[in-house]
Amino acid sequence: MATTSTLPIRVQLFARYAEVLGRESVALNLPAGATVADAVTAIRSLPGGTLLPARPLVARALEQVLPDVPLAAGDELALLPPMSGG
Amino acid sequence: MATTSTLPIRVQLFARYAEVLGRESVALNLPAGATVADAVTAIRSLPGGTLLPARPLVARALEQVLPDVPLAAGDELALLPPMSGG
Amino acid sequence: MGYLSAEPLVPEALVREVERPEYGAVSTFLGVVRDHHAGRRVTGLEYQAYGPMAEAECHRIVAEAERRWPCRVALRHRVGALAIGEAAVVIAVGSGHRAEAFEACRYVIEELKQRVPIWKRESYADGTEAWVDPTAPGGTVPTAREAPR
Amino acid sequence: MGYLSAEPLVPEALVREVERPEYGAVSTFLGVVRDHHAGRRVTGLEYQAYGPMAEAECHRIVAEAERRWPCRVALRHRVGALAIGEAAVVIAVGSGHRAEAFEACRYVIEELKQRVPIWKRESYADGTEAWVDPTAPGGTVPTAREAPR
Repeated sequence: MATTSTLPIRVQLFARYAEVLGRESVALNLPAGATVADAVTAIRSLPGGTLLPARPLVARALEQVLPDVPLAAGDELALLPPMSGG
Repeated sequence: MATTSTLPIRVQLFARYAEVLGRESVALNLPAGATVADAVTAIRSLPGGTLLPARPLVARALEQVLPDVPLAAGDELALLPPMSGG
Repeated sequence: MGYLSAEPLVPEALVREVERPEYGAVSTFLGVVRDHHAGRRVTGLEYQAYGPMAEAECHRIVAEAERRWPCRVALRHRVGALAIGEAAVVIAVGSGHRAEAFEACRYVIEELKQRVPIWKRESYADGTEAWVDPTAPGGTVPTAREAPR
Repeated sequence: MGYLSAEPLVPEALVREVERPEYGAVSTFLGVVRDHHAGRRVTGLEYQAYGPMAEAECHRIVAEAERRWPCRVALRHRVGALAIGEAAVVIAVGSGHRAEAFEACRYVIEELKQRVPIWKRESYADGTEAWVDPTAPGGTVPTAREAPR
């Protein structure tokens, strides 16, 4: 299926997720209509990405978002490992 | 009834109880077989004593004692107003 | 001995007393002199204690908490005259985990209020004073000076 | 802003932030770096955070607690490298009465552990290291250095 990539977003990675992917940030171009889950799938297809869970915690605009939320061009997501502060 | 006073004890008074009785300590001679309750009755018969409750908290040897506990010569009791520390 | 103090309390010092390398949690409680009580403005207060029994009772409560939870407890209660905002009581509990630290700290303050022979006399902005008495209607009983026989 | 700190935490300062003349109770919680975890000897650790979101989440938690209980909350979490015995988190809650102070303090630490994006990497006496992960079996996941792909 030919997709026109119309949805540029950026994904920040933290802690163990940044470690296993070897980077702290990834720029993605996703098809129109893509959701948070699609962004996660794209990240998991990168080298080391299978070490991430299929449904990690994801934040957008400093708040957690659910997998089925549609993305907008320019969105900044953050993939959050299980938290261990305190 | 003639009683031979064979049971010398001392009663300490604290806070409001010391105030209403105007003293911090009272020496009593109680009849043989007297209990904690008898000591309280004796204290309540002193001037100002009716301002004390009929069953105040009482301590002996730094622990609370119940009214029906028999006394021994030389006992030191303490009458304790409701506590308000903390 | 040493649960009662006529000097200002130092919460940090109590925290240090309960720190251990294997402890991950410290719960503390500070009881502070408030500026009001039962609708009256408090200007100062005095704590009196039956010293030897208060020390013994504090010791028993600390031992109970340390037996019931894996923890270490430090406890200090002020006696004498206090100003608004001064700490009347400080409790610090160190433990491996936070649940135990919180529970033991709460236990100590609740038991202290029930069992330790310490009495609070409050002075009010209108010049009157009263003994605090949780069993009395309104929570206070006038001092002998206020209610002469 | 200001809930995260790269400098050592000062519990007394947080207590002062929540003191008010009408408050009679201050409950504090200190989370301290322990010398062991899951049976391994810890020699040091590092906290990493998603800073802007951690600040926002801390702010939300504090606001929730202050809305739910009549109280004032101060909260600080350390980031960067910490030694054994150092405070990782400090919470201070001032309130009129002790029940509210204890409950709000407990609420803040429980929510923080669930919601604030901060991650702990531990170093062990045997030279290995791991990310703490409460969802993982054993509570940790080896770092990339320990488990190379």
